[in-house]
Amino acid sequence: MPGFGEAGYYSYIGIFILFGLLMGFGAYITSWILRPKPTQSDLKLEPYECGEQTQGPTWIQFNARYYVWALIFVIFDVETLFVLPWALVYKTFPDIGLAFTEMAIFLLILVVGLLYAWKKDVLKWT
Amino acid sequence: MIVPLAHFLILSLIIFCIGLYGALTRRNAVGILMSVELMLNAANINLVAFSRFVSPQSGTGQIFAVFVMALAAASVAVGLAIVICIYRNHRTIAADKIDLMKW
Amino acid sequence: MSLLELTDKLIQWVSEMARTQGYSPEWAGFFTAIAIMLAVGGFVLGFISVVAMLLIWMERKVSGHMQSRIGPNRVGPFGLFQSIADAVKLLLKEDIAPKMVDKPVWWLAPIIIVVPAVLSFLCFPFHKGWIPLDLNLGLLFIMAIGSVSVIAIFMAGYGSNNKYSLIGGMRTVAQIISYEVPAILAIVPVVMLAGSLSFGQIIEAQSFRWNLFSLWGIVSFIIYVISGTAEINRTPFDIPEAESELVAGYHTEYSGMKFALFFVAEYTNMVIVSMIASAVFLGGYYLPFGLGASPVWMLLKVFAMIFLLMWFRWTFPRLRVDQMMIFGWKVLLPISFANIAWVGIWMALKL
Amino acid sequence: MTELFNTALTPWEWTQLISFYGIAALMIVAALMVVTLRNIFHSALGLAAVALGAAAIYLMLDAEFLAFVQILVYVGAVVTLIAFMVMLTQRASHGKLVRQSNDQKTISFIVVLSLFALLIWKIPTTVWNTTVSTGNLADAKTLGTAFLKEYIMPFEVISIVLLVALIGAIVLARREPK
Repeated sequence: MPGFGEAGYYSYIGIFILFGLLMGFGAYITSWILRPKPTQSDLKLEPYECGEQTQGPTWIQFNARYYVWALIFVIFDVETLFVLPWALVYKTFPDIGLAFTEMAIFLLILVVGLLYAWKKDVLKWT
Repeated sequence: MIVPLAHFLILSLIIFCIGLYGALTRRNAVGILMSVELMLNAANINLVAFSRFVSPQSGTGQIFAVFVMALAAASVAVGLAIVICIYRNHRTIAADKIDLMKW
Repeated sequence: MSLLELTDKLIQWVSEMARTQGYSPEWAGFFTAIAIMLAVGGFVLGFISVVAMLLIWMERKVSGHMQSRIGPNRVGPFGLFQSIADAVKLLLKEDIAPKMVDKPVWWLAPIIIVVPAVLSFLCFPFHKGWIPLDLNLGLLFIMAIGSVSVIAIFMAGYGSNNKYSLIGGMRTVAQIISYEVPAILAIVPVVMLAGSLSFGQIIEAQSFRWNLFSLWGIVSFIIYVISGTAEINRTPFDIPEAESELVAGYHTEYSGMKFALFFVAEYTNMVIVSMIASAVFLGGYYLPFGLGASPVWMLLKVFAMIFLLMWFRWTFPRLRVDQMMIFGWKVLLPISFANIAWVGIWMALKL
Repeated sequence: MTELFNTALTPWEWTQLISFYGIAALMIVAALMVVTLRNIFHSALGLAAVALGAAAIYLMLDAEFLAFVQILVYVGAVVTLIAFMVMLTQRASHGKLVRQSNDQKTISFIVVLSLFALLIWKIPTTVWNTTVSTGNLADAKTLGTAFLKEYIMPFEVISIVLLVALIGAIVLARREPK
């Protein structure tokens, strides 16, 4: 890398993270300096649930369907981890037929999983 | 590369030990799975560090790290599904309460 | 002259100067490099603030005109300073932290959602060679950084200790993750053809012919725009913050500057989605058929894409949750697989 | 160790050293959060922090692809999955689990400490067979080529592993409709 050198290349990311934090904390600090700070009444600090009294604990149990979606997502996210390096070399790889067949088998096996999920109706909202 | 290889290994060792301790002692089943993830992450740091210092051009360690990541994701998916199953049947996720197989 | 060459020359010049003055040239070069990074970062931060304010004004103006209203017109010419007035108002609001919130989590969530939004601008292709840092895997970088905001949304939903927030957060995350896979798969054909994930090289590959000018390009573009709209929770995919059901989704309990940070992040993400769509499918800073290149085209394309997203908002009614899930997994995902296969076969036959 | 500080370092090397130890310290703190915190959601956030730190370490080791994929898979997917799981079982996590650790605390601590002592003694004294890098380092394209050459079999097998994991997890997690 010209200019920054090997180590400087990634320092850029660090600098930008610092800028992001600066933006967040800067906003907090300016508003902390400028905003009025009245004493808060107890009623004002109730959770906002459209004026109703809060019923029961917030941290209720959720349906397992969220978990199943996240599960399918994890599997397909991991799949992209293998597809991207393959896509990078696909054009230049000498034996393009092999490259195509390999990925076709890989994706077909995963599509079987998708079809299974489809068949078992876990992709539905019920 | 100014940081020596040994320091990467020591970092990964510390995280591995923390993960191992968590996996052995946590009662919450989800916590145990998270500790296992910590151990796998530590192993990955090791693999990548060796890849960079020993065979920087072939990248063998990186390839193994990719496979470890895929397997970690698969294992956590199945592990959590088992936890859901246990939770449904026993209404608990405390690992030491699940002792039906002991007797 | 590109940004990197300029940096290189400046660093060399400063190092030479330091050498003649008897200082360490290495440290002088180091501080110059840091100063350049800080300058670029400052520029980007300014760019983000200006664009976010402009977009808030534009959103209100566009919605106004689409509904035969005028929109904001009191503060400044054409109501242009409306966003500044809004920002001042948010800045001066008192801070309400409801009791029972999970303090550290609730407090950190707005900051964590802003950092990835700023970080994504690291790869914003302003012009040929004028990309703050043209990472080799820039596209993957932005996709990866974007997924950090999922954690921030979870934190906001969980930390608020409010059922609306929690349900809204869960729905948002479910929606984002359902559409992330099609979004990544939509750009895979582009990567296959360009052989690179860096913005510079992907745009260079389109200097004559945009990726949009082909069947697979149109399909990929449509898939990407739909998934992008879903990922930034805009109508028709605004189930997570459906006002009529969930108050405001995961940021119900936030007020003042914390809410403003969520707002800025939302508009910044809109810019990023538009930027990726323009850079990857619409040729970035290039006009088609070698008619020229300029940063103006890049910005125009980004704003055209944003206008498209705003247009969607007033054209399509909100989808139901089940329709949204079915559309993501059963329609977009198979089409993107088929698209990859089609491009693969086409390339194998051609090469 | 000592020879490290006897040589004059360039500014970028200082940056690298300082950021390495800073990130390492943050990762260790986050890892301790994962295993000790009572609130399991906070532990999940600690895991996300460890994953981000590991990504930074990968960047430092010039494994760009791995770093970004780490964020995509761990922070974006695995931690999300765990967070959904936390939401699903939180009635059990809140309140009922008063004790966070089981009764093997002491013995586990001794086991872990002895493993740690052994390795911390062995690692610095071992001579590692390191090479100085010349020429191109491995990048994403190297990985892609390797997947198509030497590692073609594991590549296909991993898809079967993913398929089995998907089907198995769906079977386990899904409640049979009555």
